[in-house]
Amino acid sequence: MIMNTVLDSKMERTFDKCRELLEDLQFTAVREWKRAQPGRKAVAYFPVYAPVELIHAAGMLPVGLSGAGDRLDLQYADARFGSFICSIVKTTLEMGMTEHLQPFDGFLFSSICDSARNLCFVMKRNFPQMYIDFIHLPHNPSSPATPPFLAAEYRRILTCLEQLSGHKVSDDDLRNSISLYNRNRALIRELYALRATEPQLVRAWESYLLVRAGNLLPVEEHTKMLEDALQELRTRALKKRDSIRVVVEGSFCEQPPLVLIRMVEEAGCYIVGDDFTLGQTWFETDVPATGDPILELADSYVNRSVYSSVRHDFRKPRWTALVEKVKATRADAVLFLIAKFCEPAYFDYVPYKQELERAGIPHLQLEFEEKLFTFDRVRTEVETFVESLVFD
Amino acid sequence: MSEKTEYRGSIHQSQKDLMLNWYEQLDRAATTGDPPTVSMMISGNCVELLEGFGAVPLYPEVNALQLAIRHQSLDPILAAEDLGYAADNCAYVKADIGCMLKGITPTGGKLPTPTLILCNFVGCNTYLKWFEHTAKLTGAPLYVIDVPFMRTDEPRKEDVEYVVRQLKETVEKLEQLTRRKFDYDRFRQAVDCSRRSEDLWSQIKHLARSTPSPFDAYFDAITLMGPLYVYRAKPEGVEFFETALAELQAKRDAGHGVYEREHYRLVMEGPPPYPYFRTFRDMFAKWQACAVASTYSTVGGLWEFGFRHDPDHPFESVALHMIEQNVTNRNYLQRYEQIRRYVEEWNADGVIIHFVKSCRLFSAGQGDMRDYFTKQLGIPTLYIESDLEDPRYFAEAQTKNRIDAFFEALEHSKATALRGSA
Amino acid sequence: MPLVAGIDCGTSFTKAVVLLQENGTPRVIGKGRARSGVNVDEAANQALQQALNDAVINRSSLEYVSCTGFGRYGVSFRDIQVTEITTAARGAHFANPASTTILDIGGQCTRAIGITETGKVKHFKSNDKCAAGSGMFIQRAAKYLEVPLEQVGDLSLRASHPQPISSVCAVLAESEIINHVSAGVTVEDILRGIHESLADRAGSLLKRVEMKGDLTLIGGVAKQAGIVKAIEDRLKVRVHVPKDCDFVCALGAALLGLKRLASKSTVAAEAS
Amino acid sequence: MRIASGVDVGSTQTKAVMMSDNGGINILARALVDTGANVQRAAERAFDKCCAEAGIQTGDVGFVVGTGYGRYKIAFGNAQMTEISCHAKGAGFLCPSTRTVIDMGGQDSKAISVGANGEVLDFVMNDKCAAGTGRFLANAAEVMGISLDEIGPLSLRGKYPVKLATVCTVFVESDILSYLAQGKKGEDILNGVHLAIAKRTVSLARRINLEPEITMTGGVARNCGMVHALEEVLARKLQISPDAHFMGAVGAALFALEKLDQSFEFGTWKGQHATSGGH
Ligand SMILES: Nc1ncnc2c1ncn2[C@@H]1O[C@H](COP(=O)(O)OP(=O)(O)O)[C@@H](O)[C@H]1O
Ligand SMILES: Nc1ncnc2c1ncn2[C@@H]1O[C@H](COP(=O)(O)OP(=O)(O)O)[C@@H](O)[C@H]1O
Ligand code: SF4
Ligand code: SF4
Ligand code: SF4
Repeated sequence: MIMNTVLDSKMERTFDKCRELLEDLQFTAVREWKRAQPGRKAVAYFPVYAPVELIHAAGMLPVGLSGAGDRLDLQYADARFGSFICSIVKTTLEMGMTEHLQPFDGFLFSSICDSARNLCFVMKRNFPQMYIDFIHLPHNPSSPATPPFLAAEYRRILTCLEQLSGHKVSDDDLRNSISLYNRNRALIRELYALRATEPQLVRAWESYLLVRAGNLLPVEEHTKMLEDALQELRTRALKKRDSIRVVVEGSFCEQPPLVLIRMVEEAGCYIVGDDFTLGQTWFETDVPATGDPILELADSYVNRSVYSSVRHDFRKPRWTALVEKVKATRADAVLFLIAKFCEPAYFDYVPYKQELERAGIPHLQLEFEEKLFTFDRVRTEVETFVESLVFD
Repeated sequence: MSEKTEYRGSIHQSQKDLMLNWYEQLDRAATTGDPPTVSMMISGNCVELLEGFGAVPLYPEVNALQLAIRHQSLDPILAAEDLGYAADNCAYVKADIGCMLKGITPTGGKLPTPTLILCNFVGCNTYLKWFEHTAKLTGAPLYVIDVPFMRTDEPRKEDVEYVVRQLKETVEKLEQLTRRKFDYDRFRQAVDCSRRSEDLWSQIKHLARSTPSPFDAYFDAITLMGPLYVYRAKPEGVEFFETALAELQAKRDAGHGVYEREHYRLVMEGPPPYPYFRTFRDMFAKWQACAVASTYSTVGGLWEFGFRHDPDHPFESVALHMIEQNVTNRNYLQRYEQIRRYVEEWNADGVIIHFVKSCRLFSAGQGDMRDYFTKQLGIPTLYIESDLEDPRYFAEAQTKNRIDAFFEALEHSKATALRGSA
Repeated sequence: MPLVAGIDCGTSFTKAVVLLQENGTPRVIGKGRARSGVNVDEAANQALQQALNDAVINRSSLEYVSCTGFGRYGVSFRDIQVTEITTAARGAHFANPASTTILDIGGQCTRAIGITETGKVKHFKSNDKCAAGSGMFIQRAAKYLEVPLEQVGDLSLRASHPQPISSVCAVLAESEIINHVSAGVTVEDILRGIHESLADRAGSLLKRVEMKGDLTLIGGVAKQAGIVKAIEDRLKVRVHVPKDCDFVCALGAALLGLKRLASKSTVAAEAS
Repeated sequence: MRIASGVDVGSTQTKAVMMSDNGGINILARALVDTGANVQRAAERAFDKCCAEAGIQTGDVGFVVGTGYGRYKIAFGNAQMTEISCHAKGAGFLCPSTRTVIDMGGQDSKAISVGANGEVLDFVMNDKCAAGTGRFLANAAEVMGISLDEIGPLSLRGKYPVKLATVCTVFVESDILSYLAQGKKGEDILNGVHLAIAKRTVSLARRINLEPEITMTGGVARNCGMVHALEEVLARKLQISPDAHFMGAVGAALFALEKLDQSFEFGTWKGQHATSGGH
């Protein structure tokens, strides 16, 4: 595989920093943030659709946790969650049991799936000193009662967060947080757009690192990082490779190992679209920073959030959205990268597959676990898939 | 096994008759389009609302369950897996979808395409997928009642309002689809019937507090659960539960238990392995172990702790029932508490946790539950794994080994305690 | 007249073919085989040399070498590497253009592949890392039963009351085999039982690739007539075994080599 | 003097133990035979050998409890118990402080969590895949051309354990052969083999609560290489009784003694067990 040898050293440093952040199970960055601002707190959230704006507005640091990869041996969690449960649930609990979650004062879960939900309450029993809460994200977007219900739910959470931080949140605080995150998400959308148009300029694993860093950094800092990176990336002089263009679907929650993402690319794919932690954008467009901010946030989840297997909108099926995404990114194929035992992703594979076949879009299904470390088999499968598309 | 493990009274016959009658109505609906049918989940079902339209509930779970008990679930499961469903998807869904693909019904009768697919989402995210996929397959209209999960100790005012609002939208939807006017009085009467059925059901469950228990609150309770979901809102249902109570009360008063000598009293957590229902039951019968309470018998409603539907607040009480009063929509810690109360108030010796691979709602985290009961409360607890629908996950020898080892230990510690006190 | 080689570096054996294209028709003119062993490069060299000797040509006249199989990246003198799934599809399609489903049973891995009418891979499913259902299992059983590998197929054909193997693990299955032996079951019936359990496992893989029409069976195990019969009986499908069934991947690699060569020369022609 | 016996019919080896209770409980004799294809014969041979060893007549034995996977095939047994209960019971008797038992036998391994009276609190086992069992080690010994007794000591000498790509008992052979061909030392290969199994076993055992005072039982406990590898992975010392291999049989014999003890007549003992023998 031809790797570009003259990589901008500044870019390289940014990627290294991101990788360090993501691999650091001690959450040194979070600890330092707290040390630098005594009295302020950090609240973790389970991968997607968390109302980070609420945490931010309450003056705390929102941190997205996406498992522990292969960096933690399971000692306790296996006995609690047993077979047939995805890894992220177990590694998250394991982090708690091994004191890795110490820097966090709270933890938010939401109604994405049954395993994650039960995890919330198991955590509650095992870590009574932590504020742990569960957000009921609604599954009936068609009722006019839904946005007000979610707004009430957000207000309930906000009251708890205010108690935790000791900071009363005003509407202006919220609007300010919404604007900051809007800007951040807009940059990420820009990054994804760049990948779709000039895939040689930014590899998927690089973009992944940049985006995932946003889970762990204060939004202001991350926005700056993205701004700089976007500027640098555009000036890269890299040649187009002879690769097929694929959209990756199915890794919205548990994350594939970084090496696996690289391997997919090296086997001959440009990943022009993906759902790694839903690209951290969560909304298709900006959340209006006017009016009643809580209601706007709620309305945005109900009416403007990006599709995924853990969000149900019967007005526009996910499978239609996937086909549209393939067309919009001019992808040749879809690669289902599904976390082992992720039931929502398993279920959706069927209608996705049916619709892709109807639209004549080839696809390949792969399974991974975050602790995976040998990739020979996956590699053979991806290579075969690429070969079946390029050789005639 | 010569052990008589099952009580057979007149309630078993009337239960059969009731369920047969239900299947006949479904069959009629399939051929003539009348009565209207609404498919719905057992957990958090709102049959009372259907009464307002003279509509009949269609429970896909009951079909899946029947298939498994009749050892017919593997074929439809495989058919669904051929379509692309994973080995690790809930087999209830696979069996149901497989049936649809192959046109199978467990009773041989016909099943109608429902007038409305009403996804009463309570707790189980898989329901959403299930109904969404069924709607895609059949083209039937779909409406989701989003029921907020019990994330706080009490249901919130907003939760109830939200559900009531959606119930009313369901009424509108059904009025359009059935071209019938919603009969509010009939709805209220249905709610009142439910209240009475529930009261009787609750009394039945409390009979199991006697030693010996007159029935098995896991294996026998399942027989009584069909009428509870299909008929509780009808006078026939009330009548059925009156007979059942009288019969079991008489048995209790005569001091008759499930076994000649009831050696162990258990609380069961998790659904049973339907494909091996009999075999599984015998594994406990061998030890004369009787279930005095079970969480599975509360998937459709949790009435033994006092909740009743309320004809004075019909919509609100239906909403409350959906939110708060079924085990699937209650959080894990509430389930721990429920089991703890069973152990104490129903005077049990141990807890059996049956991990079913299909159902994350029930099973994800049951290891923590075991930890809580053994470590925190010091209650003997057995953890076994299989499945409620997929026969491939039942390892008979291993399960038997575990159960035997559990009772061997229980017997041993009982004996030691006895010797100590002598 | 382009001359190319295809080398399949399998887990048990390394197989090489030399292919000559005359008037647009490719033809195998030499074959070679070597034990894979530890050194992939060495085994590939050996197999290739054998094939060249077989074809009576010089190494220097080869224009292109494509490699496949699990050791494909280990061959230093390759021009291109392609996965064994792609090459199995190409080779099987060449051998039997009418069939769109392929089953490859090798030493450590069993694969089902669904292909298009032109020989492109559409779906595939493999089971590896577990010996149950692989050629290695048969090799060991043969050793136990003291039957030469070459005779396994014929013996199994002669079974009258096949004894099913219920264990899903090759090792535990061996205990079952011992029990059968001591219960007086014939070697023929045991071998057929093994072939049937292999056939059943293959069946579940084949379902995943939407099997249609006849099946092309390739890989070393295809040499055993008993497995062919077992698959036909159990899965109710007609099985076609190409001549030189274990060289199919090597052939497929060589065919793809020809293609690359052709496209390179057109590029060269356009450039000049 | 009351005499009772326990017979553990394992998949690989059959163990019999004779015990007496004379105020104090003593082991009178032990016997070990290969199970082979005829399970019933193996049980008889082990039992007879054990009687001979103890110098008693079969008629002197008051009660026989059978255990192990072939327990229902023991024609002369008075009762059967699961090997899980027996290993726990035996370990509780010989190593009273034990709270966890790791049993590695010929074709399966299990981990048992044990209470203060030697009762089973919880257990896990692998019995569908032979990866990481005694059989695996026996295969490895065969491929290396050495005896079972030698692999342990040899593996202890390894300093640079190799990494195995697979723990499948069948494929491990080719792995070992290729390492041998690469000129790796036998001790390093074996060291790697033992470590790989130890990791697998520990990850299985972690499904129960691995509490300190871990006792290892089963035939593989005789393999010092495996003991060492387990200790390394667990970062903890293991208790190994000299009777580790006989632990199941010891437990069964203890149960048999208790059944002899009339004052211990309780509950379902007789009715249940005597009739369930026909399964
Ligand atoms: N002459 C033969 N007769 C019967 N079976 C054979 C013969 N040669 C090889 N086999 C079978 O084929 C298997 C090897 O198949 P092969 O396709 O060469 O595997 P790989 O490509 O993985 O090296 C062996 O395990 C054995 O079971
Ligand atoms: N002397 C020995 N040294 C090392 N390992 C031994 C020895 N004797 C037996 N073993 C190991 O013990 C295994 C048999 O253990 P055992 O507990 O008897 O199994 P089972 O109860 O399943 O028959 C053998 O597979 C072997 O690996
Ligand atoms: S990976 Fe899938 S199953 Fe696991 S927590 Fe996330 S959404 Fe749930
Ligand atoms: S996951 Fe459980 S509750 Fe949900 S449909 Fe399946 S069996 Fe029912
Ligand atoms: S089941 Fe048997 S053959 Fe398969 S990996 Fe395990 S030991 Fe190997």
